[in-house]
Amino acid sequence: MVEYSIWETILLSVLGIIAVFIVLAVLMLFIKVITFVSRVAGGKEKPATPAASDKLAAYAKGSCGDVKLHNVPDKDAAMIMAIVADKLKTPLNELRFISIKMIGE
Amino acid sequence: MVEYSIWETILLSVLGIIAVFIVLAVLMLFIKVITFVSRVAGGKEKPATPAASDKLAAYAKGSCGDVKLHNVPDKDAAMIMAIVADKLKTPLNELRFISIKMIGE
Amino acid sequence: MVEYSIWETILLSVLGIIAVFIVLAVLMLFIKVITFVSRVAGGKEKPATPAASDKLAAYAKGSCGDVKLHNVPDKDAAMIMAIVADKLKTPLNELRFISIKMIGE
Amino acid sequence: MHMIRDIIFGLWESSGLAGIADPRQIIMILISCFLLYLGIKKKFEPLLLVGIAFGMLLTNLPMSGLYHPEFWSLAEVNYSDVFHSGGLLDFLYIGVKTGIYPSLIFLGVGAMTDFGPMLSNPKSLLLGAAAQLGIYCALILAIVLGFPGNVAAAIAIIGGADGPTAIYVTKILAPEYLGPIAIAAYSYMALIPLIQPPIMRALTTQKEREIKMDQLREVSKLEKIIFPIAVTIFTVLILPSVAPLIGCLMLGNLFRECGVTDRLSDTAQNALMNIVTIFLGVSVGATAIYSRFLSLDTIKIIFIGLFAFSFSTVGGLLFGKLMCRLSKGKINPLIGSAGVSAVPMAARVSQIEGQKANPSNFLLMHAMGPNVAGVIGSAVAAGFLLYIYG
Amino acid sequence: MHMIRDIIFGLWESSGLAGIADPRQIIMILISCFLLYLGIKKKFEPLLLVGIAFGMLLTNLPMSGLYHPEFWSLAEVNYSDVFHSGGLLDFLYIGVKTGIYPSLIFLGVGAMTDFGPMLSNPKSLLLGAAAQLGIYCALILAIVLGFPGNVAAAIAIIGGADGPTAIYVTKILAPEYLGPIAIAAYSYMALIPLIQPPIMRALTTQKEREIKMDQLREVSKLEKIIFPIAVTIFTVLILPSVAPLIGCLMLGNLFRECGVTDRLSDTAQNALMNIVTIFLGVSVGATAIYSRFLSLDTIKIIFIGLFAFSFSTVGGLLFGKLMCRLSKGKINPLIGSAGVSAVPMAARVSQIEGQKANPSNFLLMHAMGPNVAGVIGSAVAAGFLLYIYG
Amino acid sequence: MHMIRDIIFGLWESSGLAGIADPRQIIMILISCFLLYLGIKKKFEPLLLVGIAFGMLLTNLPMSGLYHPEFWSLAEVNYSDVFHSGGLLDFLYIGVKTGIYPSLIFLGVGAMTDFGPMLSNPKSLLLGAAAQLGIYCALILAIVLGFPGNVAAAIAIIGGADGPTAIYVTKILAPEYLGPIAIAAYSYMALIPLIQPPIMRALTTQKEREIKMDQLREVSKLEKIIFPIAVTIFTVLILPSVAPLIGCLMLGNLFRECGVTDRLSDTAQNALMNIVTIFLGVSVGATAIYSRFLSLDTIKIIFIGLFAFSFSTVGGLLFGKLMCRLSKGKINPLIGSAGVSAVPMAARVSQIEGQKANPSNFLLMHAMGPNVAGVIGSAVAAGFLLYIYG
Ligand code: NA
Ligand code: NA
Ligand code: NA
Repeated sequence: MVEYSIWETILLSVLGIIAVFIVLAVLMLFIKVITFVSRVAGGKEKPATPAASDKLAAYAKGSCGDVKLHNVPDKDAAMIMAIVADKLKTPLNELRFISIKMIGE
Repeated sequence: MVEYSIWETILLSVLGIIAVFIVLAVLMLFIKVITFVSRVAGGKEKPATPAASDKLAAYAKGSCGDVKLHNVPDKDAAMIMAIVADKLKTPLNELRFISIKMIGE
Repeated sequence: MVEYSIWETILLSVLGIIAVFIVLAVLMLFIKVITFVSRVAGGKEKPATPAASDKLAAYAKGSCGDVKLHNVPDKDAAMIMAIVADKLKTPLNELRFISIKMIGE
Repeated sequence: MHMIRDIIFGLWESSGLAGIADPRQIIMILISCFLLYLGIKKKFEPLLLVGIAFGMLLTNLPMSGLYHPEFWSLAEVNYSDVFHSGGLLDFLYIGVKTGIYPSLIFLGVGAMTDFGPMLSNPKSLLLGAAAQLGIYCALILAIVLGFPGNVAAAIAIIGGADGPTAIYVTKILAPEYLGPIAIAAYSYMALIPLIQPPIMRALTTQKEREIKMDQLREVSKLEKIIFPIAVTIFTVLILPSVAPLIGCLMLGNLFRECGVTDRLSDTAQNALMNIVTIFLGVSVGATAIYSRFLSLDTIKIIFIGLFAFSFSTVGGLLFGKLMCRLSKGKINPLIGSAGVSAVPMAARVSQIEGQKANPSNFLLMHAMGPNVAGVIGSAVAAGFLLYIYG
Repeated sequence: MHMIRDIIFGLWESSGLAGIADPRQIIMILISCFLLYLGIKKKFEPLLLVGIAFGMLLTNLPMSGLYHPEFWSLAEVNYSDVFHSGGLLDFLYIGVKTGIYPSLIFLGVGAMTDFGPMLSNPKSLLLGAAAQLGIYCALILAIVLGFPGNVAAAIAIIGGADGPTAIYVTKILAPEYLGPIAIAAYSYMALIPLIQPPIMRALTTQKEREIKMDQLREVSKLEKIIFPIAVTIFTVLILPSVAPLIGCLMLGNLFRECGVTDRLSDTAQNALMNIVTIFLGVSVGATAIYSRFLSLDTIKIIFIGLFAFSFSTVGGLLFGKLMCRLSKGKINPLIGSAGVSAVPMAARVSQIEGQKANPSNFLLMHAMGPNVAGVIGSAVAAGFLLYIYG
Repeated sequence: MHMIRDIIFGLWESSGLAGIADPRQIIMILISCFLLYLGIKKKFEPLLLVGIAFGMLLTNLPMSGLYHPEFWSLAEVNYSDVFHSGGLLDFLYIGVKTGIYPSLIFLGVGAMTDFGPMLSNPKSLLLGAAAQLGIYCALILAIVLGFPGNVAAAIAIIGGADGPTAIYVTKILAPEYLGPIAIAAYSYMALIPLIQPPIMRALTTQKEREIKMDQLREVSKLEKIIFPIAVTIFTVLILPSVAPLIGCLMLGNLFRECGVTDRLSDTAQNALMNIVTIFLGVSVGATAIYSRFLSLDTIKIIFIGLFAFSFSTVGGLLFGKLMCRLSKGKINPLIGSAGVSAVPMAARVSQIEGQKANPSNFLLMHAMGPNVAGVIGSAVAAGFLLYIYG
């Protein structure tokens, strides 16, 4: 290791930020290639839906995710989705439900 | 360690598979003894029901396990078991319920 | 390290229990100071409700914590909190609910 | 065929069947099976005892090479040797030898402990001090029974009714006794509901046991946050030798109470604690090798341990009676016996005995104060003994 | 400007671009990408293969300094050097070298394994023995193909269809072959549904495949608790060299079955196992450095591995047919092939083939017996080979 | 009575009360309490700051023996000494010294990071590069203020707004400054919502801040899987010195995205990350021992750190303005400041400022692109500095 003078350090810093730009710019091109390649390769593949974990995070507080309600056999038997937010350590007093599907016995 | 010739290795292999058989055969006898002993010792004990974790695994996807419904005080207050399958990262749109018991306040 | 005689050990033990008393008595005073300070400092702050984890522990088996039920729009749509006790590995056949609040869509 | 004969003979020679040179190994295997029975069937602190018993089983099976006591009996352990030719349990034992496991267990214990009842009633701390009496009684008894000072001190700490503290002190003062001391400590902790009630009934009157106590005041969040910090500063200043234990206990408690590190508190209580519990159990069990374990000393330790637990209970109860007298009957002396630690079993015993005397009595939260204070009390006593004999 | 030129030149010199001295590095990077493809897209044991492939990628990128094969090829590893100048993967590799990772994986496997079907039908153990045939056939083939004995034994153990056992044996007998052997073992385990069915159909008749088996008797909790203890005592006595594997497998199973250590069982199966899986994967992958991996030996290993898997399947099936004959047609020979271990994939293959022959056939639980017995069988075979060549 | 006098005197002598030779220890204890206040009450990155402050508290309590700076200041650390006479925090510090903790934290960060927004808009990477400006400005300032080159470089990396990277670089270039640099890095990351908005408002016009951006295109799963592999190959080739950081970040991300290793991804994000966070926090805090921490240098570091964060923000914003101009007003320059990393706080600040200017503005996902690019940018800058000064 050499000790650089102040002027040398300034030069070095300019070089440094340029280096960061170059590497990230090449990465940018890389990504464009990846995008291109993956479109060609996985052509028919439809774009990924947001990852499940993201969804859960988005709906975290007391909501019930995108539950859908189908074939509910009896109006009297109303459907409630309960999020047991024990992991989230949030109070259990908020509840949102959208839809619940009951699968056949 | 000695280097064995091919013929010795063949002999050795025969010996090896026999050894495995002997050990596992003795283990088999062992288990028979264990079974016998545990029947005598824990005579009245009824056979273990499948472990809870197995049950959960079996019921994993969106079902509600063997929940039983008793003493539901009001028909209007229908009971729904919701499996919050966040750990399983499965969609929350399948729901099966068998029975729910409400414990007294 | 010195080896102490039996009589010395007795003396030492008396000293030891006194030491424990002194340290814990000082800690007691400490706590009184902390209590005083925190009352002055955080005067308005209301006392902590029991930690969430305690609550969960207390309600562990198949109950639903202190869920409150508000604004339930339809009597027919009864609300049930279901504790999916998979972590607790307890059977899912006990259910207690106190109150559920439905947040507005 | 010559070769086959050699191989079969060699296999036999290298097997543990030929290696059983000593019938004591068979005795040890039976003892470890008995400990498994206690842990599993009798539910004696199973989280540790099952691991300890299994480690003991593995270490006493001849030729298994899982643990080498000779590595650890040197004044200066040669870690290079350990890494080169150690067995699995030697590697796991490093965490005992360096004191990492007891400290991390205390991190989890801290994260699981609510010091609220103690903060609410600081006098609990005195009960937590009094219930360390058994430690010093046991120390004297152990000296009388001929143990050298350092070993006597390690045995005495069983009276603290606190597993990690006992392991921490023993691995410093008398590592060759780690097996029997740890087993005695955890077994008697499990036996608290049998050991304490007769003593409690003998030392208290029906009238004392019927005393109902006032409800505890609620403790503010601020107090709960300042407490672990203040205790750390104060206790580590006075007794630096138990800094790892107290430091970790209080850091865990701070993670719990500060409200912004829930995920750390959760991991300290669960994943981390369980991993360390598995490793601690089997590696402590591994030290219980037949050549050391099967000796008169072990029987003496078992005996002194029971003595220690009893006298700790007595200490707590007597001080409870004193506080009852001084408070003019506002304090139920039954909460004194909870000062032995053994959280939360001892507190539950107080609750049960109190309710037997007076069905409307609810002592649990009052007993939790001395109970958690007992953890600190044991650590303080440990620090004192480490200073004297360390 | 002189300085700038020096820096740019130095950056280039120190970069991996200049460091690619050998086109084999590029080949290795491509191979690791192919393994990632197999793991991710083809779902070949992804939990390990993704890590192995990524470790392989990292280790073959020039100058990365993450792994130093020269540290680990010494007869006596100099751990002081490793600590001072090791890379991340060197540190993680310590857990492989000391055998800690395979043991801890087996702890988790034990906690996940239900030995019930095997206890219910102890004859399964014989099928689990027969399906180790491939190990010995592979041993002979490896010797024929010119490998020295120790390497041949490490390669042969691929036929056990058990990743941790293969890694454990290889790191003792032939650590320089760890990369290809681990990759072959895990890849073929993933390929079980392709490898086995043709052999199964070739060796069994339609009538045999149609056999429906009686329902298994239920196993009491007591049996399930005694079993791991008894197996540990017995197997470690006979084959001390596999004590870490068998001991951990059975300790994990005891945590699972004893009913009082659920939190330990849970952690052994999840947090601990996942952590070790990550570390094991990348550090095993790191050993697959181009200078060693790209050789004729690797291709031979891949070939012998396939041979081993096939002959293990054959062994299990033939013994299954024998048992079918002896039991007068009560045992479906298809469950024999499940004896190779590869839990639970091989058992599922038996189920599928059975159902193809007879849609009302339900062999899964019957195949689970030989399947879990195969894990023990492989460990026993490993103990034998470790004795001979260790 | 002679003995008692000796013991009491000895206890006093050995206690920390007598050990407070230096009032700076008291100052350090107060500082650590202040940091606890910042972490708990002000929620400054509490997951790390609470641990750091507690480690700092423990290490500055006299005689605690938990951490021995003298072990770690040697050119060649003597690990044998560490194992024999180290304290708890020395053992935990091994993970810092070997670089294991920052790497494992990055594994978890990778598993938690969605690079989707960046893949969707690759130009984000340029903003992530521009926002490293503060690193180099800080480097110059640190040299001007008289720091030697290696220390200046370690200080400068604070401007990367990335804790693990700062710790990784500092433990290599200037380990004796680890305490203040880590504290500055994490504190300023927490202060992002205070530091950035004034700069953002000063450098952008109301009109620019009102710009609404087009919705991002969706990214295919294949892209998300190829991305971490490609980045690893490319970045490690160019800058081998940051291979552990980039490698782990990308491995974690691959676990997240590949869809077949969810349990590894979960453990990397939770159990493993939390364990490492606890260990990293206290052991980094332990390095902040009074004799080193209380110096003019620390004040300079705090000052340079603020300077670095500000100039990183400026760099991102100016480049954002340039991109706004070039794209003819399609890019809101506010997303530039998110390029400093500090995920996801900086992106949220962009969102908030954007919405203040135009309530219907929703910049969060657009800002996440530069935000995660900033993590890569910092690592690249770290690699450059490690090459120059390492
Ligand atoms: Na105690
Ligand atoms: Na097998
Ligand atoms: Na950055």
